[in-house]
Amino acid sequence: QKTVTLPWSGAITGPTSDAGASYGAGVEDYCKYANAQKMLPGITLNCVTRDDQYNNANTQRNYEDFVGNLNAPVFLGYATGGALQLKSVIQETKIPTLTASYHIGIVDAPDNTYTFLPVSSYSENIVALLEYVAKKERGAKVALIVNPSPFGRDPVVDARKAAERLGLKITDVQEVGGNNLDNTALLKRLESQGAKYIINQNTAGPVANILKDAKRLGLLGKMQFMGAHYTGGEDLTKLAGDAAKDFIWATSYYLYDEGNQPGIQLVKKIGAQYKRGADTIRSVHYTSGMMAAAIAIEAMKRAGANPDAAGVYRGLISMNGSKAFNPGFAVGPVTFSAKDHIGAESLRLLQADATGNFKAITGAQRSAMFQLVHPMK
Amino acid sequence: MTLSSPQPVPTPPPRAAPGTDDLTVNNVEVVYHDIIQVLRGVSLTVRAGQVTSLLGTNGAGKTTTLRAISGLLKPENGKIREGTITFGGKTLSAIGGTEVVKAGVVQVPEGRRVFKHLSVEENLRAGAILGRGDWHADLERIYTYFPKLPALRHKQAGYTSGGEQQMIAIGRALMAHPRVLLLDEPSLGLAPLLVAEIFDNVRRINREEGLSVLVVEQNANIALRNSDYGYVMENGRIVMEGLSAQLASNPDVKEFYLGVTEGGARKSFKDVKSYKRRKRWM
Amino acid sequence: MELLPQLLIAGVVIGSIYALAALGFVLIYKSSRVINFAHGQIIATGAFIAFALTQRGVNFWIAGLIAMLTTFLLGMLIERVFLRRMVGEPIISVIMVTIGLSSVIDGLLHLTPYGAGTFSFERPALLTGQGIELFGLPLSKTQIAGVLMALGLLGAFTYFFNKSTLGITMRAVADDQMAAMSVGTSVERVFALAWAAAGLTAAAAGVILGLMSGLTLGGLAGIGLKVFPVVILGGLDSVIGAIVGGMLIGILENLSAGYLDGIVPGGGTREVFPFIVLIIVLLIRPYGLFGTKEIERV
Amino acid sequence: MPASRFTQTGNYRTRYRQDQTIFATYSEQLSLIVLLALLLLLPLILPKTLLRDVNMIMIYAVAVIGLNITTGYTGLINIGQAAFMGVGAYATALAATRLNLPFFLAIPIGGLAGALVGTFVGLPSLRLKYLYLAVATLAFQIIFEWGVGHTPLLAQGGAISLPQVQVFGVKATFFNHNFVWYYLILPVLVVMALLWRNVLRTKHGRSLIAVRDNDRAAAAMGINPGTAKITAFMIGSFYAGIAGGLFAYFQKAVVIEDYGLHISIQLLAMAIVGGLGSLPGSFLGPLFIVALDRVVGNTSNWIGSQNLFPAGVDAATALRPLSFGLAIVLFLMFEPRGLANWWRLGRLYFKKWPYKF
Amino acid sequence: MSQHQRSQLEVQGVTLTFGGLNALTDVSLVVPPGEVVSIIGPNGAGKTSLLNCISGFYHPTRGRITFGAYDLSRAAPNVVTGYGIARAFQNLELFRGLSVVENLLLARHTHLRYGLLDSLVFYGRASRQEAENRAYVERIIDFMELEEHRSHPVGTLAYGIQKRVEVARALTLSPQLLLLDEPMAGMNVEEKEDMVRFILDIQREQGVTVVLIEHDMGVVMDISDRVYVLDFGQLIAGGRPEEVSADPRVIEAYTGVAEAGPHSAEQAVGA
Ligand SMILES: Nc1ncnc2c1ncn2[C@@H]1O[C@H](COP(=O)(O)OP(=O)(O)OP(=O)(O)O)[C@@H](O)[C@H]1O
Ligand SMILES: Nc1ncnc2c1ncn2[C@@H]1O[C@H](COP(=O)(O)OP(=O)(O)OP(=O)(O)O)[C@@H](O)[C@H]1O
Ligand SMILES: CC(C)C[C@H](N)C(=O)O
Ligand SMILES: [Mg+2]
Ligand SMILES: [Mg+2]
Repeated sequence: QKTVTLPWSGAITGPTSDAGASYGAGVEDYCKYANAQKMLPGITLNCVTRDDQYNNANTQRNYEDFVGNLNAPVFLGYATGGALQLKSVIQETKIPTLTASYHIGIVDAPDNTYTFLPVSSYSENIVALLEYVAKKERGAKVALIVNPSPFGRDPVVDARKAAERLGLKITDVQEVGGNNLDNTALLKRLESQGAKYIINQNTAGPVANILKDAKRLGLLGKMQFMGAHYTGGEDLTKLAGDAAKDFIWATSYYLYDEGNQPGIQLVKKIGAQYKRGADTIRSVHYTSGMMAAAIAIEAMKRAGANPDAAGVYRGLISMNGSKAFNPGFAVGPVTFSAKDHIGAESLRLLQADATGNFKAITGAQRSAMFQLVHPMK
Repeated sequence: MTLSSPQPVPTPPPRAAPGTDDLTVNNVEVVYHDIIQVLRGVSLTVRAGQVTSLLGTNGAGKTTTLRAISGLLKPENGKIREGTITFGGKTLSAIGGTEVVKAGVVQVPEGRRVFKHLSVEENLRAGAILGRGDWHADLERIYTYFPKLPALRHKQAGYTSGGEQQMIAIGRALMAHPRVLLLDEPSLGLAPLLVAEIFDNVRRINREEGLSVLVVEQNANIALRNSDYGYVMENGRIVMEGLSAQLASNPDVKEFYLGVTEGGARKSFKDVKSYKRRKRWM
Repeated sequence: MELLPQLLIAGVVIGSIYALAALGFVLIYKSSRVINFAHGQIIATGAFIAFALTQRGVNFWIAGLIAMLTTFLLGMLIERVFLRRMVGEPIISVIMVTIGLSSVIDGLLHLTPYGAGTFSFERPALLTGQGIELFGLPLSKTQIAGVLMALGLLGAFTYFFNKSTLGITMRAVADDQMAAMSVGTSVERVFALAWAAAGLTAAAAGVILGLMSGLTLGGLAGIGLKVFPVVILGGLDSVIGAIVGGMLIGILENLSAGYLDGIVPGGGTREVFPFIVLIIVLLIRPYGLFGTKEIERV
Repeated sequence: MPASRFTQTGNYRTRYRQDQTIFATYSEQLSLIVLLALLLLLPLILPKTLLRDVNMIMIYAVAVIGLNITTGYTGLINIGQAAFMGVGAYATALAATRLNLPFFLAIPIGGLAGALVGTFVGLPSLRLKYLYLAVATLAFQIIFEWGVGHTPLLAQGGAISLPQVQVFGVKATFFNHNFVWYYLILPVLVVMALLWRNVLRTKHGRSLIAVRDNDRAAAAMGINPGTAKITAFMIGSFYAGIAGGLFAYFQKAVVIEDYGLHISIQLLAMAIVGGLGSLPGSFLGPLFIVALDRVVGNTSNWIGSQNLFPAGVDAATALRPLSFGLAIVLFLMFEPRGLANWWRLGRLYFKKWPYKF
Repeated sequence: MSQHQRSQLEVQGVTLTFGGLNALTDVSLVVPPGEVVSIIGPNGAGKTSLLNCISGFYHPTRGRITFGAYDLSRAAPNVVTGYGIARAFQNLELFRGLSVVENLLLARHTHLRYGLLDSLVFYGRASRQEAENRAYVERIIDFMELEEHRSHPVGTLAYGIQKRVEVARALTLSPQLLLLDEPMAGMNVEEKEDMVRFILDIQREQGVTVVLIEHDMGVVMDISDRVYVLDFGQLIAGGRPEEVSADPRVIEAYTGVAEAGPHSAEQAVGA
């Protein structure tokens, strides 16, 4: 029996830990589950989830420990900053890496041979939303509101390119971070520009505040608010309450309420088995964590008896065509190749109803435009 | 110079046994920071209704004595290690500064320390013990003693002159209706006319209100002239005491504190005793 | 062109919340020359206490009052346990204690169910429904209540410091602790009272903020930092300054979001613009708009 | 001169020049040599991950010396030291990637950039005092973060990767990274510390302390308080810039999060726990805070895995702010002079050994 | 200490206004080199303000102050110090946390002529000059009889001792002109005698010019070569001590009694 380390480093505590804790739990639980199921014959996984408090230096320290001391053949990461900072090291050490951040820069050149995104990028989320807008209303005016950080700014370039091709007009790009207590000025200005679609790349908190102010200002009917993966879900409804109504959300994952999906059934089963709280199990981040772990373990499985880094890498890039991997957590299969480093590119748009439940308004789809504006080498 | 020299300490004149309204300091020792001993067994009495003066060289421990009485040692990291201080049946050395003021003993600190950013009137009001008495009436009372102050009532105290600040400081202390007033060098930095005026006022308050006063002074002349009884302190010890008039005629006090020669003539500063020192200046 | 008046009004609304939050800073500074970095955390504590109570069925208003009372006591306790020993230490040490405290309270709140995640108040009947409209700008009842509450408390404290004996005593203590002790003021009690009053206003600010933007630890505690430019602009020891500073920062933020953001690529100028104005104002008036100038006579 | 210069218990110096020496007795000189030898051998003894922590501690120590120069010695409260580090880091990154300069030139450029910006940011200190100045530095921190985010040249805060370095033919790889950088950081730290130690015993060092204690009196001594304050900012942010340059290489890439407000606060905490205005404190503070972080990190991992607390109660997250906060608060309450004071008392004890007093 | 070319201090028509209040009104006076010149007057008369104008802490609203070839009217305090003018403050402006030695070392700042780079390496110039200055400071400590206090933090010293440190520190600047603001406040007669002796020694042996503000008329009359009297910001008298003390305006505004020779009423002990 061989022991192989499956490591994750992320924000169990500190900033964004509300997402990170669930994500880490998903990684850990799925890893344990894989051991219990003897998914990897002859191999016991050493499931290590370590807190980095959303601090890059800690992420690096964990990485050095995982790769330098524990000989991990794969690295599961978390934040945008940590992943970007690690790129050259990942390239040097040739360790396949999957992060919770779906920042497209992580898989862009240079130093991108071993970096992978489990699901479609933030940029792709946004472009898909733009496509939706273009279909609904030709020449519509759109505004972007993004988080003041690399995480938030990431999709702006691609969004501008896509909007141009789609014949949409981006009237404004605004940075809004946490503690945005009052968004009157922002919304009033967007209104005066005639922006009808407001696309957010942010975390749920700032978006919720914007929605509440929009509701008070009577703008909810006039403007359609939308957002990428980390803007929506239960976090948003909890915060924004009825102001979240009609919010359109782009994500690649299935939601807890879709109990008929095998992935969600697995989430429920594993969650119950490892005694997670209801909030954790319901969280889309728990599902995402499982997804990352599942991809890594599948790649190990494909590497055979000796899942070293090179083997895992080969396992990952073999996931395409008939050998695509479909764990059922996301709406489409995970496909990787030497060129394609984005896993489940399929995504859906969902819209919140009056009770705050998100219901799919599109089927699983890929953004055609995204491939045009951001061709992957 | 030390006075604890061969010079015999004159026997204090007979005084009546201390009454309860006398403030008595009994064999007090004070240390700062647990190591620097400053007072080495100080005993003195402030008679009810009298003005008592305390003289001494720089660093003798006069201020420290007042702090010990008023409970203000603690903020300076000082402690009474030995001895007691009593007044009106209360042991002041065992209670905090706030209680000492309530017991009727109030100190006017060295260098006046008015509240610079407060107006003159606010300075006085800050002296009133919370929830006691009518501060309006007290204000008027203070203004009768210091008739210069009403005109300044709205001026920021930080911009008043030295003499005015001394009046504010004394007035502020009087707002608490003390029975013993502790004055630390009230003449410090004051022009001669004002020194006289301040002491006249102190004397007047002492007479009119029966207020006891313990005054620390470097200006021995005016202090001895305006007090009933006096102590001289050196190096943390009381080295001499007596009725003020007696002290004033003591030859040592005359030479070192009053600057008068044996013959009674004032020595000139011009021909000071350079002989006492080695000159090593360059 | 009705954008400008709308921006101004919105600025005043948010500004009065800033002012209310700033009031707690000023109260403490005014009596003890301590800058309290933990104020945001006390605000959060107050808000969560009120929230926890409403969760258990307590009426919103009563919950708010109890929260204010609790933070009143909490302020007193903090002073007693942590700050009292620091009297006479250098200012930077005292500041650092409050930074440490902010961290400690953060940790303690994480030990409650409210540390992570987001919550919102069940709005009381009085505050639901249509508010008013000014220059075409709808204002919710919560916002109006916030402004009234802020102005009321600020007015009360202005009066208190200028007219009441206790208020004067508190200023005296800030001016010269030793001299205040010499006239029998219990400096300890004054400090405790200042902290308690700050705690009380913090809970008020916390509840209003919670109503307006939901309850997250980060968001509520973050106000502690936001309020910094407010108090400095107004002058650290001035209640009036807190009001004016709060309003100014609120308005500046809105003006920059309303006009500058359209010009600067990427926008987000509201985060920095107030700070830039702040520095310019300070260079002209080094003690803020209403702060007391140190009297320096050599 | 006493018989033995090893166990000198009093001051037997006969010339003022001897009073200037830093390491006066043989025993002090000896222990210094032993210490240096130990430091040189340390990487051979230490496990790899700990070596990384030591490197971090040393980089922070450089920044904390700088912070002490402004805040500890000159009394100008600086809540923006991390931003000065950031200036150094970005300058170093640009020098290394755009100008293709080697690290031994790129890092000093970081220092100079820090000094330049620091001098500029220090200008308000000519007029502002105490907290008003503190807020000016806070404003700089915020403007810096915002500015980086709006500058495409700086990747808007995203990563700028630094090239691998090569020293005497040895290439720094993933596996010897900490090892190589240890021998690069250590001499920088030692030199930076000694330089400041020198300044401290001269008029320049004294004039900073004078300005802190009483700037009016300092002016009466012929010291220009403005110049002194600006100088303090300049030197202090030079140190920060060097630390930032080192950090950039050490982290292999520059991203904005590494230079945020919370890092500034953490640096302040290090300076205070170590002992404000103390050189040994500048080492002990980072050592303590990093060590605390490690211990707490492990403990909270353990707590998190134990399910000791009811759901919703995040004890693991709670632990770190709790311990960090308590450490600062307790230090300030019970040892306001910081670890440096323990250091001093410890040395005193050994100096006088075997006599207790 | 070298004998510089000896400069005369001239105050010409100086007016100083604080928001409407005239602290000084059209004050003109001269301080010839080598003399002891006293300035007296009631509290709040503007004596300290005048000193502040000379030493650069305040700048006159109108008028001019010159010291030899230097114009002091707009100069900053540190610049004025560089011209050889030293000052002891009325309200103790010491470095309270530093020891007596350190306080005095600071006063040597302008006499140490090495750059920041010398400081960084601390070799050669910096090291040598530091040692020389240390020796200088020790001589002053000796002269001012501060040996027993030399390494105490000045903040803990008794008021009177602090005053002496204040004077010692001014002296350490090796000035041509020494401005002393009530250096004897809070001292008894014997201590005042000591201080007088220090001042006279400085003046006689160094040729240092002394401007003295003092309320003790005994001291002022005995040691001054020249006395100026300020009242409400105006110069009301000036001249030799015995002239001034006989001036009725001075008596009315300040002393209250005629300074009739060595026996002043002030000095007489009433029982
Ligand atoms: N806070 C303190 N810490 C340490 N020592 C102190 C402190 N306060 C006073 N001392 C010391 O105590 C001694 C007596 O000081 P004190 O102030 O009582 O003298 P004093 O008689 O009032 O002198 P002066 O006339 O100069 O005011 C001095 O040697 C002084 O250095
Ligand atoms: N910085 C200042 N701002 C406003 N007014 C001032 C300032 N400095 C001094 N004054 C005012 O100028 C006048 C003269 O004060 P100054 O201190 O010069 O008097 P002085 O003659 O030295 O008195 P003393 O003998 O008490 O020291 C006073 O009315 C004082 O209030
Ligand atoms: C929760 C996250 C992985 C997203 C995060 N804001 C980031 O750094 O990109
Ligand atoms: Mg005294
Ligand atoms: Mg004066």
